Amino acid sequence: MLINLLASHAAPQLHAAIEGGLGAITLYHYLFVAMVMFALGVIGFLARRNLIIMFLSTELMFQGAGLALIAFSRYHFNHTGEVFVIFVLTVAAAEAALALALVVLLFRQRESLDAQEWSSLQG
Amino acid sequence: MMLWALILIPLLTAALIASGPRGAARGTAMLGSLISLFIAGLAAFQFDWGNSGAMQLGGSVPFLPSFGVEFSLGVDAVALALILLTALLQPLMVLGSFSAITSDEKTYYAWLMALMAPMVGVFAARDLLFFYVCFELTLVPMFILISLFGSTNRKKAAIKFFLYTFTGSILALAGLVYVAWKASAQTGAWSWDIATLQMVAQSMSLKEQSWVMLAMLAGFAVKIPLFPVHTWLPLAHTEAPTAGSVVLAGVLLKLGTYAVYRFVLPFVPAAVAEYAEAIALLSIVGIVYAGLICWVQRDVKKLVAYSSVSHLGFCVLGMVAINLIGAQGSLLYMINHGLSTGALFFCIGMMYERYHTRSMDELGGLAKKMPIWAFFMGFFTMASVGLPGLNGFVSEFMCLLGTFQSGAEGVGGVRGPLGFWFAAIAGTGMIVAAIYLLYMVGKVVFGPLKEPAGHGHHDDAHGHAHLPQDLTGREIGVLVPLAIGCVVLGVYPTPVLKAFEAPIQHTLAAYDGVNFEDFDGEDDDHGLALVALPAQGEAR
Amino acid sequence: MMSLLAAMSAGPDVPPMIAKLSIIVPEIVMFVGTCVVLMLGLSKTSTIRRASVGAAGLALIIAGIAAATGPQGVADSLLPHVMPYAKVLIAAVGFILLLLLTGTVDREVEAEADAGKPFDVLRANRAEFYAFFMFSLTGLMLCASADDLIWLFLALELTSLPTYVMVSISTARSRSQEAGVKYFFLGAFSAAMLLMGFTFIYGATGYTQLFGYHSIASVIGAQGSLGPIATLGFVMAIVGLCFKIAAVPMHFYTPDVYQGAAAGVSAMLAFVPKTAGFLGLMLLTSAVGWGLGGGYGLPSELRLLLWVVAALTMTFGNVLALMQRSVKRILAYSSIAHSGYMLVGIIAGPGAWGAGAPGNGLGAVLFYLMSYGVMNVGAFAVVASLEKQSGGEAEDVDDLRGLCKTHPLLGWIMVISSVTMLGLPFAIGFLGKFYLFTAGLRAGEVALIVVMGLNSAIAAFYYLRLAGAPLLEHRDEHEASLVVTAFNSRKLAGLISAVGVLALLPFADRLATLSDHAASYGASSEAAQASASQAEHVDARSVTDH
Amino acid sequence: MTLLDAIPTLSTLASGGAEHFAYHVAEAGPKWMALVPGLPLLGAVICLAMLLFKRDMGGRSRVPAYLVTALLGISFVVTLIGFLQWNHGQPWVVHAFEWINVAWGSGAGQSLQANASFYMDGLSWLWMLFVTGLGAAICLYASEYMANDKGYARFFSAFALFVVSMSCLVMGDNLVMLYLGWEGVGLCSYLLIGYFYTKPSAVAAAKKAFIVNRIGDLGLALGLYLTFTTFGTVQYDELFAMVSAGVDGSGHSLAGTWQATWIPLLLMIGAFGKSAQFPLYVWLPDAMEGPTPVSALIHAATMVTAGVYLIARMYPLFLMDEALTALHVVAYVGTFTAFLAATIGMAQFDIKRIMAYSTLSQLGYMFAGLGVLTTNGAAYHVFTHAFFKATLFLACGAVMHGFAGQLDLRKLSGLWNMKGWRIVSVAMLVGCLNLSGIPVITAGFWSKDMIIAEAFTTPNQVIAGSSLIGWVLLITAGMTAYYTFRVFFRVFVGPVEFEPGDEAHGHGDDDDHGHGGDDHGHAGHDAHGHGDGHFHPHAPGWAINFVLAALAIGSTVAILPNFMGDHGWVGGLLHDSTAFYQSGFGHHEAPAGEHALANSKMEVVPVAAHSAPAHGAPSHDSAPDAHAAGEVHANSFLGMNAHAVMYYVSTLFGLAGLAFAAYLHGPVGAWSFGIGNRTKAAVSRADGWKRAIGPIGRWAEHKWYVDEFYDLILRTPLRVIAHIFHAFDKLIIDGALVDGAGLLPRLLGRTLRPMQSGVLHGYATGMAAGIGIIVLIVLVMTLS
Repeated sequence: MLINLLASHAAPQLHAAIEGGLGAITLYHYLFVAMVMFALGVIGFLARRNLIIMFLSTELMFQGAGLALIAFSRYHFNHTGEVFVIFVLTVAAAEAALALALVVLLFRQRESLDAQEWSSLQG
Repeated sequence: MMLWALILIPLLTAALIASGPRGAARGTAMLGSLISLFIAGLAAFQFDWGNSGAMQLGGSVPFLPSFGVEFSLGVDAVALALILLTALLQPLMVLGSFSAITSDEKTYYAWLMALMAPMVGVFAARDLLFFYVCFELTLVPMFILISLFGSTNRKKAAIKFFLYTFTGSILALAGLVYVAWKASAQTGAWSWDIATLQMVAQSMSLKEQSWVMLAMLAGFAVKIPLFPVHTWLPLAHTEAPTAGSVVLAGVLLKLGTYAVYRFVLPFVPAAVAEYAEAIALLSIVGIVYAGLICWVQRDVKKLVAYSSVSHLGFCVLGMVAINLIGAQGSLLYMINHGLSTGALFFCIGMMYERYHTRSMDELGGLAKKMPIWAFFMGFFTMASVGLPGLNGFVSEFMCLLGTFQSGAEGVGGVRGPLGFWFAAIAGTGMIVAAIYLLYMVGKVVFGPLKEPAGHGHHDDAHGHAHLPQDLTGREIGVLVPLAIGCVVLGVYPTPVLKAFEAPIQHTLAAYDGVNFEDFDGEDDDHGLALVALPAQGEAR
Repeated sequence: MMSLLAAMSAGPDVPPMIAKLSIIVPEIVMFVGTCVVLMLGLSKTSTIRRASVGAAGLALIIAGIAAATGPQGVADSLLPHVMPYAKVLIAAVGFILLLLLTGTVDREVEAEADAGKPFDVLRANRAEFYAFFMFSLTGLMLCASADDLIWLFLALELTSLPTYVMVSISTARSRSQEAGVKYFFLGAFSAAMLLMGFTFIYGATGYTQLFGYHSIASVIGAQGSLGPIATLGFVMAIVGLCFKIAAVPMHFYTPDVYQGAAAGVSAMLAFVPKTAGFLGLMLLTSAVGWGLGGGYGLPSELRLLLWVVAALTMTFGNVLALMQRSVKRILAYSSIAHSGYMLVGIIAGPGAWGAGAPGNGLGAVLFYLMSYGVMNVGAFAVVASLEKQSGGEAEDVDDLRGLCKTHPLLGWIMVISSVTMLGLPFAIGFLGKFYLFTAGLRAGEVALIVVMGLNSAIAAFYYLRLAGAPLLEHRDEHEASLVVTAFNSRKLAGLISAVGVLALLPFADRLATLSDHAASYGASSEAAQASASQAEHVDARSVTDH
Repeated sequence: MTLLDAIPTLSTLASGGAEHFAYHVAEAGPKWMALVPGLPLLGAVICLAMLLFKRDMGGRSRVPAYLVTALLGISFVVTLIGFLQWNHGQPWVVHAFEWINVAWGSGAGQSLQANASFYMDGLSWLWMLFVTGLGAAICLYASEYMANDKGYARFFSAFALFVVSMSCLVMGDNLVMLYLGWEGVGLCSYLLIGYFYTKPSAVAAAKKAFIVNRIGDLGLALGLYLTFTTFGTVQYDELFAMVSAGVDGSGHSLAGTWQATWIPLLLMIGAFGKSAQFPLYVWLPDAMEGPTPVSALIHAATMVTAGVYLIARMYPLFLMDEALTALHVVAYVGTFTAFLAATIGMAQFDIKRIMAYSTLSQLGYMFAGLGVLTTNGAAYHVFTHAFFKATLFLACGAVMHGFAGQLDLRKLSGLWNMKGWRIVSVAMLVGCLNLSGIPVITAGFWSKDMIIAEAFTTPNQVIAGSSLIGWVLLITAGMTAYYTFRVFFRVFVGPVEFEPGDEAHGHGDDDDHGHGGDDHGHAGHDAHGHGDGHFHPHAPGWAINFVLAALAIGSTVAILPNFMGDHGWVGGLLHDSTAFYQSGFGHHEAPAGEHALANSKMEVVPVAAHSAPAHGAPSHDSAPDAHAAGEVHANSFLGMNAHAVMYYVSTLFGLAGLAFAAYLHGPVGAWSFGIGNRTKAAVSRADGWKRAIGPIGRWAEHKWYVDEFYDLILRTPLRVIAHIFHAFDKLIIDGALVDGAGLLPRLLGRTLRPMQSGVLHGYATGMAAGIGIIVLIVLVMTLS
């Protein structure tokens, strides 16, 4: 819904972009997809209890951001966004490695990947 | 120099006590406090009383120059008088604790001595931040004294004491910093010099002044304590060790009234003029309300504690009368209350050491067993009641007269916010004071002898205090200086009054342009015409 | 100094790339040190393995010296002088933290090795542990050097990622792993938020460069307002950074993670990510500038956001700390609260150029970070140094009772540390708060200052508990006494912290001046300077406006 | 001084009509006058020191008594010398040292000066002479009376301090000094009433005295404040200079101002408290718990007349008010008190209490005298009353001392005929005669007459209802004679019969009391009558007898001053004081010797009704027109000249009362003029009468339940309020507000704590929700 809000009321240059036409697929479409990916990531993170799925959801969020970066990069006619995406991918990879290691460690302890299992620290 | 010494010597003594052997603790404390007293006397000797309104004996050390903060000291007659009171009480507190404190003496005396430094600092500060810092730092030793050496409920009392006053004073800091910021916006540089800030503060609009006053009062009224923010005091008094109660009543409460005198009155004259009636009302309610509460207490110490609330109501009342007589009375009240109520706490402590109770249900007619104690108890009660010839009278009389005069369109060109009814209703406090204090004396000192059950063999019951029936020479030695003070200030207060005249005139000069009739509340958001201040005397 | 700055950045003979490199010399030193530590830790010889700590310490010292003597500013940054201050601070606090971290991992492995068994490289992770620590600090220093969103993002991640590992491996208990998993997953979630925010900022402005001729700052300055996309970007970025500084609503992980991790690691978490977050916040807000929002501060949306976040953060932290029994949880919540206080400085902003210390909110933040970094270590050091006889950390408040009698050194460290954090006058913590006070009032944030004051009072309650338990209470006779760990360096860390808070007092003015200088804003940009001074003229809003 | 210069000295008398106080510039008196309070102060301090340093030999040393007696004697001599040196007509001001002195400017009224200075005019001399003289005498009496009491030194210390305070009260040259003495005598009264401090009733009585007095003191204090704000000074000479000129401190006319009404009213409240006038009289009867010398000196002769002194001293201020509001109240209240106390006195059995009520009643006379504009009568009555009431009390005290604290007139009889009691009995008789106002031979007769006659003389237009006052006073005079001789007939004459009292009643330290200690054990059951008991009353020794004799003579000699000079000696003194006021309605306060002469001059003197207060002020010319009557006629007693006939009328009332007493209580024989029939101590005809009047007698015996009424409407509600406040403080202010505020963070913490559930998803949801809310708000802000 955020996206819709954005799309209908957003900054003038977005409107310009839409009306001026980048062909059939405009910045708006890219952004829409990116936002959907990000939102799905958020929803997945909140809704799923499996640690691996949750991690994948965050990856989805990262990739959503990446997609938006590339779209903006294209829109601004510079490569900064693309460079950024490359770094983001690196970070995501590092995080993935970390996540997998952690998941293995945890699985060894509890034989379960349910996030709810880990709630002894509270208050 | 001497002011620095008065701050540093207690600290040094505390350090020596902490590092020295246990047996030497009280001796060291006694020595240190006597040296402090001597230096205070010397300071009084050096002070130019003819120029008592000027800040003297000053000196400063830069601390945070980039913030404009200096450790800057200096006293006028008012501050010096309160420092003298502090220095006088200090050796007496040490002396009075000899038999009461029998364990962990090093900690006790070290903190007791450490307490003196910030108290002197508050009175001697000429820098706002230094004042505030000292104001806060008094909390720590007191907190420790109460929580380590208090009676059964000490933890709660100490925490309440600390948090209550701490909360208030943070708000006061906000108010003070606001003024400092205003000053910095005007002058382009941050300064915490009280005299400078005073001038800026006076030029603030009424609305600003009111907020600043509220913030300051949030801190200071708690300390005084003014109704309805007084409830920490009875608890703290009841739980504190004797010397703690003495210093609490004697000096710590005066920090609040002194701060009102030093900051609220000259900083925000328009707001004070606007809200003086409200403050006076609170004071009066406190006088009568706390007085009546005293009357139904069962614990002697709590009674005297509530009486402090009542008494300091007079003090604040005299101050917001905004005239010389009221302010004179109020300032004198600070000293007098320190002497007489401090002494009452000593007396109660001495009784407690012998009977291990303070309940009026268990005690009675002690005059028969302890005539000398009874004499002193009666004496200080009378000083507290405000009997003419003793110190309490002069101050109470002048506070009420100032209040009365404040609204009277009488001769002498005195204007002010209060008036007849304030004095009349506050005056009932005189009656109430007589009621509750005589009630206490009648119960505890007079009447048929009543001692707590099992008291007869107190030497084996309570191993430590082998005290004779009546007061020892040491205990008399504690009380006599206070009694002398009470008599001298009651019979011959003139030198003190004369010395206070000039500083009060400085303070009240802030009100020269205030038109008390105009402040009806709705019309004015105007700043006061900046009143030309009399030049504060330079430090020498 | 300015000439040096000019020489480093724009000298004709120095290629731009090299000039850029010269400002990250400390990071390079750290990186080299990290590599050395990694390798040393794998040695079969126990002495050499032990030397890894020394190597780390050495690297920190050299990095600190390099930062202190290196270039003092970057020409095209709006915060040109923040680097040396931040890096020296990071190196110094890092050094104390290093002392505190000794012996955190590999105790069994080392014990076995000492007992004569062959050293099992695969099981050992001391080298990794210190290396991660060093990486994290490197990341932190890079945050200070950042002038680009990409750089900032990578530096923040470099700061965070190692800490996830450190938390997980800090003890063998499952609590540490639980802490690790919570920390990591929520961290990843927030990193995505941060990234999304950066994306929007980039999308709105077309630049990732924060300052300079073609940069986010210049675009915003030219537009004179943020615009919705950029606003959204900044909001999301700030919220993402809130995770690093443990601010509401991203604070949830803090107590659990602090409690689950070893005390030394918790101490590190209280300083390292927080500093990273605040450096990031300072950079982002600097890019926006304090001249946009109705003329007197941040744009109203951001100001409101930070205002609410600050107020909630300090309140949440303090009221929840009241409910705790665990010292570590108390310190965790207090860490949240301290973040709330520091946000006041961010809101206040730097004030007029050259106006001096008391009004510089960013300077206040830097000063507070410094004082917090020093005083906070002490409390954690006490917890790290004590163990119950049954094993496990002595983290309950009641375990501290009578500590001044039984273990005077640790007891007094706890007392001094708590009292300093309480903000009792003259302790360095008071000066930090006072600095924030003056800065906040200078910016007219009276209400926030009052909230902060009341929160300090609430905080006094639990700090009094922390200080009172060792000093004023007595340990029950029948209770088993505590054991002090063999790692004297932890006590040393505590001692340094306790002595530090006192020893820094005489230098408080110098430090405040340094903080102010380090946070001096807008040196290079005429426009930003103008807007900042314009802001100063109008930010003197009276209390009546609220 | 600037103040004085500013005020033109105006002629003090209007052309016709009343004379009143003429302002005289004071001259500096000799410094040694400070010895008058100084010497007793020395005595008090020495006694105290002996007490504190345990040099009083466990209370057995007689040094304090003789020391204080001697010092008081010297003090008296000093007063006398001073008096003889004093130049009549010009007051002395003796400056001792600065006490309170602050100034906020040099203009008029811009300073508060209350120095330790003394102002000696006729009024002060009068009071000081009998205060020091009686003080010394009673001190001598007490030296025997209080012997063997443990607190000997304590007693004399307080006693001496009392004289000091009284001196300050009387001699002080400003209202603050007066206030100092005022409260000082209150303290001494407190200490001495509570002398037997182990006795709860004594402690309670002392407390009551102090607190009731404090109520009055508040009035005095407020009056003082108002005086200060009105006149800008509290010093007598400056004050009276202004009052005599009819202006306030800033030179405005006082006429018709609210201050002119309220200053006297407030001061009057103070006087009511100290002089135990209705409604503040309740403390005085209870004050009899103190040792008898105390009752004699403080609660009969001196301290309780301080109220009279205050009003007399401030008489010019009382006359400021054109309507004389305050003097009306004074007159009514005094009369009512006189009557009320007499009714109660008739029904009491404790002879000391009866004396206490008679004191109240006589104080009522004095106030009535002040109210009906005869300061001379009031002051003269104070003077004579001081002697004869002291005599009465000391005689009662001797009885009490001898009979182990017995004071019940039903248990004593025939003292006249007991060995060693003759002097006491004679003294008692002299006192009773004086109190009853038996004509010609008693001073009490002359002084009381002056008041009653003036009440009838003073026009109703000036003091409304003054004739009624006169009638009530007359009736009261008859009642006085009755209850006075009731005591005498029952206790001193008739069959010899006695029953010892409870020793503790008189002497709290029963274990320390030497006399009768061995008898004490039996006293309770077998001491009926003189023959069979082991109880031997001990007759008074030389000191008591000497003092009694001296006072009895003194009471009689006090007739003489009445015949000295134009208006009597007292009148002469008053003439030279601020209390001087002589109405134009007839100069018949004059002593009897001149009475016939004056009588012939009695005529209607035209006086403007308003003129009494403000003659000096020339601006009042228009005022007479306001009164249609224009002229006021002196009143008369049933058409006769009151001053002429009053001697006979009051004699009639007095003798009637005496005869009634003789009839009801007199024993068989000459002592009751043949009309009495009492044969035993306990039984008299009055018992039958008492039954006849039903509950009224019982009500009177219970003092009309006034104490209970006060308890009900004042003390109890106040106590309830105090408890409510206490609970409020504990529960609401401390509990709900303070602790509540302290609890608020905890409550918030408890509320927020569930959010820290430890569950990853909970945290994530919290974070997401937080972000969502923030983003939403920001978006709305941005887009709107």
